[in-house]
Amino acid sequence: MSTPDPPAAATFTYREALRQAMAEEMERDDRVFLMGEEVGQYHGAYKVSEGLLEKFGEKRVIDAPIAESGFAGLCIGAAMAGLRPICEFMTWNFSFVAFDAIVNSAAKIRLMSGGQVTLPIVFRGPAGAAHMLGAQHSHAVDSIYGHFPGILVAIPATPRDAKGLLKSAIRENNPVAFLESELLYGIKGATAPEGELIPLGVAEVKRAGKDCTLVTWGRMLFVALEAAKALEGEGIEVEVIDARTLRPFDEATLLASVRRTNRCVVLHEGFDRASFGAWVADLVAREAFDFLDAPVTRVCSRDVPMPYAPNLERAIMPDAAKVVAAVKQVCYREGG
Amino acid sequence: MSTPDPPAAATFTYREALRQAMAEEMERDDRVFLMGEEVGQYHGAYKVSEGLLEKFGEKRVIDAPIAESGFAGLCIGAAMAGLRPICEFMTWNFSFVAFDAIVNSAAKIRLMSGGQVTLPIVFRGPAGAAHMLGAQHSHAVDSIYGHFPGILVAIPATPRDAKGLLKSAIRENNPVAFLESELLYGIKGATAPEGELIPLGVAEVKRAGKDCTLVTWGRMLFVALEAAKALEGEGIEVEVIDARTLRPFDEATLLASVRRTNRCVVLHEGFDRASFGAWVADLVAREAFDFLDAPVTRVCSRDVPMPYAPNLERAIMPDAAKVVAAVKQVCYREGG
Amino acid sequence: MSADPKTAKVRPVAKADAARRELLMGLYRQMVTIRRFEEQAAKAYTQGKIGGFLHLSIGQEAVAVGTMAALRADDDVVASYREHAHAIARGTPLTAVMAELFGKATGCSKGRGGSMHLFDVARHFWGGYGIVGGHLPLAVGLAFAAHYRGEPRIAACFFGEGAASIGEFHEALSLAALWKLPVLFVCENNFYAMGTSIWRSLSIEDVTAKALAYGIERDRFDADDVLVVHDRVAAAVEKIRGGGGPALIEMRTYRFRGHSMADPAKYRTKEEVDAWKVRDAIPGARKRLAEMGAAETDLAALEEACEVAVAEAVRFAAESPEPPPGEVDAHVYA
Amino acid sequence: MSADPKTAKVRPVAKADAARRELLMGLYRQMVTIRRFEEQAAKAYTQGKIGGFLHLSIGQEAVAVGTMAALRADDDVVASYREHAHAIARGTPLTAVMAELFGKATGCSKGRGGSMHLFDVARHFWGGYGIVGGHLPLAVGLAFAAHYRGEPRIAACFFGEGAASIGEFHEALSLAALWKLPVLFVCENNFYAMGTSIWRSLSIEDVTAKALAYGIERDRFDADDVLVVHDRVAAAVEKIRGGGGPALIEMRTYRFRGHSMADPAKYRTKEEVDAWKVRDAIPGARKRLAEMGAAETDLAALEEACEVAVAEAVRFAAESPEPPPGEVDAHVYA
Ligand SMILES: Cc1ncc(C[n+]2csc(CCOP(=O)(O)OP(=O)(O)O)c2C)c(N)n1
Ligand SMILES: Cc1ncc(C[n+]2csc(CCOP(=O)(O)OP(=O)(O)O)c2C)c(N)n1
Ligand SMILES: [Mg+2]
Ligand SMILES: [Mg+2]
Repeated sequence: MSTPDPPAAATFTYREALRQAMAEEMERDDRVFLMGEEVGQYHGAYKVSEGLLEKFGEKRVIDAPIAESGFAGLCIGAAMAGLRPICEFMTWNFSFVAFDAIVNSAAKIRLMSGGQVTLPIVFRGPAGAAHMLGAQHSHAVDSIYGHFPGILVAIPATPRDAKGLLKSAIRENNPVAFLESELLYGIKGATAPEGELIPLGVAEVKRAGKDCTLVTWGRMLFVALEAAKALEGEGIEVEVIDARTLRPFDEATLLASVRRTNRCVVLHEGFDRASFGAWVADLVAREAFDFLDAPVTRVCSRDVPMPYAPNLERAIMPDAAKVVAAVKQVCYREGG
Repeated sequence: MSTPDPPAAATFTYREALRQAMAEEMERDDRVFLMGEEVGQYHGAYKVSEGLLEKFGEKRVIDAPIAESGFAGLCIGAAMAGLRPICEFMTWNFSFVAFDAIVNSAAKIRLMSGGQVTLPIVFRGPAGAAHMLGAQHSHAVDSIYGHFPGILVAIPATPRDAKGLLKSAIRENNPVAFLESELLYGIKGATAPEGELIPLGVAEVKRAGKDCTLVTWGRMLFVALEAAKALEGEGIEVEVIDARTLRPFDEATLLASVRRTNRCVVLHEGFDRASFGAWVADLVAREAFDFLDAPVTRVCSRDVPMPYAPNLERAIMPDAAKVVAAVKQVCYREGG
Repeated sequence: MSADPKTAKVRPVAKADAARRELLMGLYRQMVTIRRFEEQAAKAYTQGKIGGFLHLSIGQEAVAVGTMAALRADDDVVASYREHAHAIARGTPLTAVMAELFGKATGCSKGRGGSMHLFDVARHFWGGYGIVGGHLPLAVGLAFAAHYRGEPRIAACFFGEGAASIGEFHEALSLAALWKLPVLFVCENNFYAMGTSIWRSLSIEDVTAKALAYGIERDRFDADDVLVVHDRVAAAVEKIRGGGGPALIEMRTYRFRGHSMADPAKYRTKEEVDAWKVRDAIPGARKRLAEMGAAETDLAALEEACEVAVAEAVRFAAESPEPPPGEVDAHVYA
Repeated sequence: MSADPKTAKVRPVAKADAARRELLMGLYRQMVTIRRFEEQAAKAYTQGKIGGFLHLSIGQEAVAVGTMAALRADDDVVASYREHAHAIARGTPLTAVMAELFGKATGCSKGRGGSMHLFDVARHFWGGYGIVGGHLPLAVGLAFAAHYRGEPRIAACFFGEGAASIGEFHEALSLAALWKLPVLFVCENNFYAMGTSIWRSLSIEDVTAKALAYGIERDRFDADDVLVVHDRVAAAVEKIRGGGGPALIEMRTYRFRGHSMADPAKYRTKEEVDAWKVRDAIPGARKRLAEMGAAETDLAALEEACEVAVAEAVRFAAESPEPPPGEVDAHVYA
């Protein structure tokens, strides 16, 4: 995995960014609490919540038994009553045993109650493949939770975005699925201005370019930036757009870019069919139809459950080389 | 809901078609059994399995307690051991509490075992909205189960397809998600030739036309046919393609049609984002890019959990009028 | 010791008797209201005015009514899809409940929920839910919130015996027990989950045997006497509110009709149904009231009033407007 | 009664003793093999030859070894992600297991599974699974299949005490109990689920209290003596095979290392760990063997052989080829 450019000034890790966001919001609002497996005494399986138990005590940093459906449902009930739970899934893979709670309770209770119930709850944890974790532990879930109205989806790539978006998510009055990445926890990036809130629903152009729009989200941003850098050397200027949130989705920023570059590649982790990426490609193909000089192309994971062997895992995951090839293809360059 | 044309010769209902398929396959192979809530003594919540308990006995037609995760997992284990379970979800909405069993066990065990384990199992039941069942009971799940490699998806619309596909699904050596429709159980259609097997992965042109390809699956076929009929009167000849299975997906039949008609509308029930329909639209937009005279357009449900009130439900569901408008739009006709 | 044993003994007893009769009169009124309400709902359903699934609890009214009376107004309540009785016993206006069944804008869930998803948050009625077991963890969460805030509220959660087989039941009871949360789990054992009897779904017919796995309080009784329901629940609630942790109560009861309007309930013998009808809590309460000295005229007037109120609810629902079509996207996000 | 009480009494006892020693010798060999195997796996992991998660059961070997010895070769076995011991005790070649950890084509799952997903179907070892609780229903299904076919096989399912909180545990035990299926549920209570001790996850520390909810057989003991494990399991298996329905056995044990290679296990005191190390079943078995008359040279030779076999497995794994990249899409569909 590639890492972002060396930051100029003060830096912090993605992990610290998340921790700061939680700590600041917990300090600000005592209705906020954190519940999940190992979040307290163990400081989180990935050490994201280090120090929070010590700071906020057992009442607000709560170690849960292995009962995702139970504690996700518990957090939903607590949110109904006006608390503001942060419900951590050790990884999003384990959210599948809480699937009904998330999509049939959290995403639907407000509608079913005719707007009487408000659900200020954040579900968070790492999603996507890490390294050699095998078929059951490598799910990119953006296509799953991005499917259902009633639950917002944020998927930050940089530490600054992670902090600003998590703070917004915690203040949000709707359920938010907050998708992190195990492989990003250790990366460093520029710190955020004090108190910064990054609103849900605003994409960011992470690199400007005029030849092709490359839209992505989450960890794939760094794959996109690496590909963009490589293509620079070949005279192709790629505009990299980081969607940052999938629901709401910032269509305007993306479409404006494609209408300028006339080409678009969608890059995402995870399976191909019924994917969020396919929806984005369809959106662009339809809304920028008259502007496109080439079909919208996608780079995603192969349509295979993730095997353990590292060579197969590499073959399955999107990487910069695959993105470079896709961009060249839509630009009708040799080797594309 | 519209119904199919009055059939010429012998007819049977969709419900009978499914029942015959199960009975014939159970007769043929005593490893086949049916398990689910109310499938036995009650004959199925929708009477699909009427007579099966009487015919095959309690050993092979098994009423399960309300424990979808448990009995779906049980059926998966039984399939591993070489039995051929038909695991009925009273409705697919309830499969969400068995989500992990389906996507993390059934869809992955063969891969994880390096091909040692074979999983001949059919999960079946009605999916999609019926009438006024509200937010938790109206899920079209094609976009959910169509997402994951490792599990095939069939979604028949006519009684004949229901029978032929279910027989194939039961003989299939891979997990199959078989999506029926409560609103189709009572419809009648031409009977199938004795012993007919309809292979998974073969679409059918349900109506030929030269002006626009309208691709759909499941119950929406009848909405498509109704729209096609209405458009006929306006001089637009729509080719209606019934995908019949989503995995495998018959790309060839669809693309050949679009390359002839130069226009395509994708019609499906269920939410918009990360939908199987979006994947189909993306496929067509990419693979038939040079043939398209208009952007691929989609008609699907609104991006809202299903409310109970009938007027709102109608506003949310795709219907013939919406399809007519979409087809006119891609044909650049007035009112489109 | 009082000087005059007669007054000292008799007067409090008389007072208690009167209070008891008042209590029962209120419970009786609620049960009759619910019975009439559901009969009219069934009629409206057959007339096509109500759609979707309609689950009646005719025969089971004593559970909701007796339990709700033992709760405080700000205790939190969560129920299953069979929850007309619970909403009404909680105080949700009949008009708002019937309008919801009719899918009208004036419904207690603004027409979004229907019969299975009645909500009345002002009365701490946090909804009816359609996925068996799915609402149990929500109740634990409501109790968690009370506990978190140091408020003396408890959460009561109603579900059928069919739910005892599902994972969410286990996880909810397990978490509530572990953290000693103030939850009253009320299992309405009507012996059937659709057509599946408890003898075909549980290896041990006693649902409260599950409590042994968590070490929580349990109780088990027949819900054919609404006062018994009230008293036993009141005792349990007191312990829970006092910090004793959750309790699981199994109340044996019976639904006189099918699972939903679509179910002819052929899986039960006429004898079985009749035997339970004899124990119907509504005539039982009426008889008791008469014994306690309630006047026949008062009872008749009460019953008449219930019918009038239900008729008014039907009229209100019928005349109410549909939700505005322009608001089809409303109420999804805050 | 025999004429010569001395021979009549002593000979059978001597025979039994010999058989017993043979049994223990075999179990000891397996435990030592597994211990050495996992030590080498840990080493390979730190060298970057093994990736992903690696969960060792060092300290818990007696559970897998004692239990497996009480099963028949065609009984079905399912385990969690902490299952090297189980695969090896089942007879899967060390080479195939180590190659799997190395992600090689020669691995028992062809490099697709890794440490968490070892499979050896020929030996009825139906896999290790990564979602806590998710494999319990699979075991019930294997037992169902045996029952369906009228075959005398039983299914054994291994899981940690952490799994007792999850819904799938409840549903699996509930269904197995209801249908009296031949399942042996083996709870390896090592007191911790990652960093969460059983005292912080269950309201009742006794996992077998759960059996009361289903009315199934239960047993509970310390797994520091592999012969005890064998004997108690053998007794349970006999009942299960005889049609007695499922049983839940809780074995108290201890993992000497962290949850996975990433876990320094700071949540346990040195005293606690040391106290359990004193009860390590491997030296325990060795001491017992010596008491039973096993020669020190034989034991040393056995230990040496284990080390050689493990070293050979490491060499085999290292030299084996990766899965062919052209087969990246293989093994998804039959
Ligand atoms: C998870 C799930 N599975 C299946 C259903 C379908 N279903 C609705 S009600 C019901 C029976 C429930 O019985 P019980 O819990 O005893 O409650 P009762 O209807 O008797 O009040 C079933 C199976 C469901 N709603 N949710
Ligand atoms: C449903 C689910 N939630 C969380 C996890 C993450 N996780 C993996 S192992 C583990 C602890 C399991 O402890 P226990 O069951 O006692 O088994 P042990 O590791 O002690 O053998 C957890 C929480 C998971 N794999 N599955
Ligand atoms: Mg019931
Ligand atoms: Mg453990």
